[in-house]
Amino acid sequence: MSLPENSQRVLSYVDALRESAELEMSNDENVFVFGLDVDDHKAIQGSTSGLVEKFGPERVFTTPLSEDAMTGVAIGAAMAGMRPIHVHIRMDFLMLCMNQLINIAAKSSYMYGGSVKVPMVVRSMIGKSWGQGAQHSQALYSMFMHVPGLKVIAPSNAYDAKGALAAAIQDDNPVIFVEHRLLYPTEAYVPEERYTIELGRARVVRSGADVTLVGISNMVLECLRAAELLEDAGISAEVIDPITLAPLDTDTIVQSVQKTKYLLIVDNAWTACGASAEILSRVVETMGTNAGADMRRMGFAPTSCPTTPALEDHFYPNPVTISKRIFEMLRGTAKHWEPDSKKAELAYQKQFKGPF
Amino acid sequence: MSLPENSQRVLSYVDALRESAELEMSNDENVFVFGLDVDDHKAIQGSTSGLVEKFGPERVFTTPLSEDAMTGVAIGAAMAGMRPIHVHIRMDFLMLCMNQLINIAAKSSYMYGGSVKVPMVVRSMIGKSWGQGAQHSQALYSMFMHVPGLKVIAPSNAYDAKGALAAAIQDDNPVIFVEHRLLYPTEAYVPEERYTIELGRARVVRSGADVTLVGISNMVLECLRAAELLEDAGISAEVIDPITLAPLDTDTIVQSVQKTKYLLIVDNAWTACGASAEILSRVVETMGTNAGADMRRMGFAPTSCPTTPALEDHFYPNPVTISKRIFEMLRGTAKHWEPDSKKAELAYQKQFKGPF
Amino acid sequence: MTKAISDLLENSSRLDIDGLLRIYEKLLLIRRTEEAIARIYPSDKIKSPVHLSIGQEAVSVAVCDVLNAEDVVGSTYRGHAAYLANGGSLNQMFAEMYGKDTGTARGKGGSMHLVDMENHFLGSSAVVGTGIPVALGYAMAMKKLGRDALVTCFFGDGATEEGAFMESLNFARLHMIPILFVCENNGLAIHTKTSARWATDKLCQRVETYDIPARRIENGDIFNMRNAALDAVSAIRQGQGPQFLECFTYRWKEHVGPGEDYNDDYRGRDELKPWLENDQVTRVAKMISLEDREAIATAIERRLKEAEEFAETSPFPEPEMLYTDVFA
Amino acid sequence: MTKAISDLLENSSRLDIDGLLRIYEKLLLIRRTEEAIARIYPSDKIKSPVHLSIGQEAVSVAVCDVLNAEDVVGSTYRGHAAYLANGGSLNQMFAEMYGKDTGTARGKGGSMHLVDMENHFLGSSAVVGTGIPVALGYAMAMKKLGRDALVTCFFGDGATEEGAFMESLNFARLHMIPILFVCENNGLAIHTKTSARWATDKLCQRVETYDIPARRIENGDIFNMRNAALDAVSAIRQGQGPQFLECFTYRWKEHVGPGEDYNDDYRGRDELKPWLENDQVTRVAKMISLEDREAIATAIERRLKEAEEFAETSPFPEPEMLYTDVFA
Ligand SMILES: Cc1ncc(C[n+]2csc(CCOP(=O)(O)OP(=O)(O)O)c2C)c(N)n1
Ligand SMILES: Cc1ncc(C[n+]2csc(CCOP(=O)(O)OP(=O)(O)O)c2C)c(N)n1
Ligand SMILES: [Mg+2]
Ligand SMILES: [Mg+2]
Repeated sequence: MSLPENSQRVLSYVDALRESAELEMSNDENVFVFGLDVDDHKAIQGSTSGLVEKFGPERVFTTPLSEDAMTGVAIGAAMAGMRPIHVHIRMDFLMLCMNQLINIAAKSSYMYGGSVKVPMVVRSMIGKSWGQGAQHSQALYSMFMHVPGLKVIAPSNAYDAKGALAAAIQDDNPVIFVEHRLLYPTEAYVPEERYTIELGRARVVRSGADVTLVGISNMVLECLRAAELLEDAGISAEVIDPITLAPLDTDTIVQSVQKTKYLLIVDNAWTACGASAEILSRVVETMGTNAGADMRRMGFAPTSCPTTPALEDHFYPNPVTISKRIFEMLRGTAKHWEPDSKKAELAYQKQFKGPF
Repeated sequence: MSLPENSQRVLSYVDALRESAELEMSNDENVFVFGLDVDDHKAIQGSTSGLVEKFGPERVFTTPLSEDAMTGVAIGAAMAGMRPIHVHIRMDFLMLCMNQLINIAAKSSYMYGGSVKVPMVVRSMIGKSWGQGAQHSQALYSMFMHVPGLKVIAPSNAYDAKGALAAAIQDDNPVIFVEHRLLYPTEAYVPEERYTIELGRARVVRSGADVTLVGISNMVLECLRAAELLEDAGISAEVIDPITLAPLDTDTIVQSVQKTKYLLIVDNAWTACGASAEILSRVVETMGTNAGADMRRMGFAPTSCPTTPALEDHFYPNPVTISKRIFEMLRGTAKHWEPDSKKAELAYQKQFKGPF
Repeated sequence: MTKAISDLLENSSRLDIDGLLRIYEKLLLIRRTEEAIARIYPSDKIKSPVHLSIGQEAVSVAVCDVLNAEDVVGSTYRGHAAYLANGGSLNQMFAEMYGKDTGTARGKGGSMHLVDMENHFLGSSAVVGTGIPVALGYAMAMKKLGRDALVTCFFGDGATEEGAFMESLNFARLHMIPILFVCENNGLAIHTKTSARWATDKLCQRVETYDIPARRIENGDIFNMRNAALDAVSAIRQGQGPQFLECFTYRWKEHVGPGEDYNDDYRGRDELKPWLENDQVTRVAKMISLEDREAIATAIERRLKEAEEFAETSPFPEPEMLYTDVFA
Repeated sequence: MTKAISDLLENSSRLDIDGLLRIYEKLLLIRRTEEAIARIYPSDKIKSPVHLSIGQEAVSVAVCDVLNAEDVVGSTYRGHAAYLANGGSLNQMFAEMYGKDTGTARGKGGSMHLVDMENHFLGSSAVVGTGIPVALGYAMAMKKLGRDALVTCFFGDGATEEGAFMESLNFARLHMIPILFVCENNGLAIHTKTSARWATDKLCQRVETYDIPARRIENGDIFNMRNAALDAVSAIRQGQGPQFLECFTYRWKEHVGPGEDYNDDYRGRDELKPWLENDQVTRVAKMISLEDREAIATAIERRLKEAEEFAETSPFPEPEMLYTDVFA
């Protein structure tokens, strides 16, 4: 499943989110958008802009700072047949509504014997850089992957963002929708019409022969950049984007690892009990004893996120650290290799500059 | 590190918890115990019984139903130099205070540059059986393992329960302390004096040659029972109890797997992004390419927990399903093997009978 | 005109004999159901925690009596009374407690998670307070969808201590959501009295600071509660937004399970006494003819017998059902 | 005696010229610090979000002025004013914003997580409302440890919407905890006005239903706020339990960052006008001699210059420091 280019139009991730919500709201009047500040002039970095003007304050509205109860409100409205999109400007704030998400949303269909549906979308953004620090930079999706009854999606490009958001809205289950802030300005070819992408289907975003790189969310881009650097070392990297984290498409990854015999999962989160642990475990379980593959994980440093750039720079995997890790896996630690520093600089993502 | 028997006294898990709290409270007047119903006549199934009588209501007190704020209160008191033990009768209720645990407790030492300590213990119980259902049976420790700054302990026997609780109380960090309800009546040799066990150190609870079984919390017992059943099939199982889930003692497990070449992690929780995923991933990463070992996970069914015994019985791993899985791993699916049904029945844990 | 007489007039002007019979039938149904469960429980046929409503029947019956068929009810793990007052199926309720496939949640929910969406009874939750914002969201949807329905949400005194309760009050009034909050204040959360959990008992005053009209009914009188509910419900239907009732009541049995626990050290039988004397089932019984009473009782015994048989003879869910309904 | 005169008398009876100078010094320090940050910010030397307190200085200064050295202060991500009013180190604060090893949190916290435990300033949190129960726990510990200290906890109007706030009020009064709650009501949460978030503005009445004395000071007058704080603090010291102040104030700058945003569509400059005219820094300046004013100003400019230099010249933390302090 490669990224289609059969559209002439280039659109940014943030506009894809906006457009997807607009199209789904036009199509189904039960869809509504709410959450802190969705209707102000900043419009969640633009991702909800124009919606209140088009659909009015009954369908696009802010809330008090009451994440816990507001999540219950979303659940109740969903049970009544509506399709709420509940927006949080930081994923960290979902910790305030874990009870409703884990104990009610995830369980209602099951606990009430299938007599209840909870079609809701919880959008939240992962922050990064500019000293956002320990409480504004977490990517806590593995907590949701852990719990049956929730779907989790983390698209890495505008095309998938639009299609996945539409699929999430149309889905009859609670969906945790994760957006990395640094992806917002990134562009892709995006058709103008409504479409969905299939949830639970990974995408090979770059073919390669020597190593399989699985990137999550923003780390897909970092992996692509690392893959470019690795060309200089004669290493051909395949890059896979799971897109949906729950349910997870293990097969696409396993097929690639069977070919390359090397797997590095690069997560935009901590590795302990993270998405990367789940992916690695599944590949091992699927491939069985004689996999003979080398499999590793990279993610946040096992620390809270510091604000100072002097440390923050070392907190995240980046194209250089990713490509060096791959080189070590494939060629051993005896040889030392550094990616070309000019190229590396180009590869590094543009720094996003606050304030936000 | 095997279980010491140099004590003549046999004590139940629940009494070990109680005794440990009592000894630590006697030793350090900054230790206090609070949480819903810690001071009523049921005393959290007996685990806090006698404490209010001995230490008075200033040091042992119930709270309003306000898990979120009460967790903040524990954190604040800990920052001021006290050592709160905050008790929750169900681990599921921790979802109400995730914000304080994840965004404040886990991060304070780091986020405030080491100028703050948060020495607190969060005790919580995992429920099981008697139709406790979806919201009273979750074991959500992997969420805490995911986040740097928290320690997580899940002792499986009375000796470790006493020593680990003391260690947790004396630790200068927030510790999530997990107790399976079905372990409460189980007994072990427990010294009368104060002692701690070393956090971050696993224990080989049964030596074996053919397969490594890692059990977590109550699943240690199920693994031991499965190991007995497997003797009939001529399979010698080594059983390891990590005790501390964060930080995790990978080495002890790896050593065993290097010997047995088979690893089954049996968790008392969901496998997706669970403790079992982390353990499997670490073993793979440590052993590298040529591990050649077969590694698998078992845990809760990937569903919410149903109340009816007709389904609940299939939700949990048990000695029969564990031993059969091992047999399959070692001998292949071609041969069919069932543990002796009489023995299996004996092996099954005594059913715990509600109401609670 | 004395207050007693005016109350009486008001009662009678609002409730005819049919109403009285209807109320008595509900009261007795709940009472007898809970007694049946307490009787059956030691047999271990019900393998799941039960939180009985005995003693608290009048609150649910009074409030549900003034609701329309389209209205929606949300309740708690102590939800038998509300479920039955709202017209839930006795057979399915018993089957659910027995863990049978024919139960309200096909055996997956048990007593704590009764549900009856056809009858507009929201599934209840065993995590205290969590049903409140969910009911609120349902009510918000009723308003947005232009449905002529309101939501009544029952919860205990303990639930009011959870932050989500206050968050819900604020949002309810801010958006003028058609919801009736009913606090069943039985003075206890498990074994802990309100005095050990509440800084003050000014709950209604607190609710009023959100401009949500609040009334406290302390005497357990089913007609007082019904009248208060009637006023509240008509205010809601007139678009006046959320309303609040705090109804004092008393839990006769232990917190969970079929027994009594007056010998445990947190309360004595003296506390029960006034509530026993004030028992609304007995009181309303006296207001109707012996004939009616017997007819109602006979019908209820028959229904209970049927329900027990239905539960006994229904099949357990097949093992494959473990994996169904994780997703809708 | 007119109210104005009695107020004046009351003010003067409580605050001498030294006090006035002390207050002016704090006000100006905060004002000039925030202006310096706004000036420096475009240089990108401060690579972290800043929530400036300009316009809101008087609340922190008034309250902190009546506290003892042993007392403890908790604040929010908009905490520069409270941090400085409580006597925090300007050098360390600047170093922290510059991400330097010499900062309050060794560069790991930034502006949103200022901390100064030696000075009893609790680390602040960027998750709204979360500091309230933490401050409460600290205050509970003070009482349990028999320390003669109270805790003052500052938070915004938005924080009062979080459930933890009400949970904290209840617990504070239930346990008679020595804490002063101070709500800095600037009428805004980011760009959303209170009217779009609050069902009513009866916050103080709500707090009073917990039997927590509450006072609202609407006029931004630093002496009124100081007097109210003085009363509240002495009540707390007399063991009367928690007290509450709601102080109206106004945020002059954008929510986060150094700019103004009166051309964005959520508020106009007309809203600012009365607050500008009522500026307490200017007002208090007029109450003291030109000489004192200049001396204070000169000293502050020198301190600011020093702090900037200190921050500039301090080293960044070494990369290994990424891994320190995860655990204590
Ligand atoms: C969030 C949460 N905390 C604690 C519990 C444990 N618990 C179960 S019932 C109960 C008491 C609730 O009291 P109340 O709301 O007054 O309801 P009642 O049982 O009196 O009907 C408690 C504390 C729970 N189920 N959920
Ligand atoms: C729990 C939480 N929800 C949302 C946010 C995003 N946010 C940051 S500041 C803010 C407004 C807070 O308003 P208030 O408490 O009045 O403080 P002020 O900024 O006005 O000083 C919001 C909503 C947050 N940081 N934390
Ligand atoms: Mg109660
Ligand atoms: Mg504000």
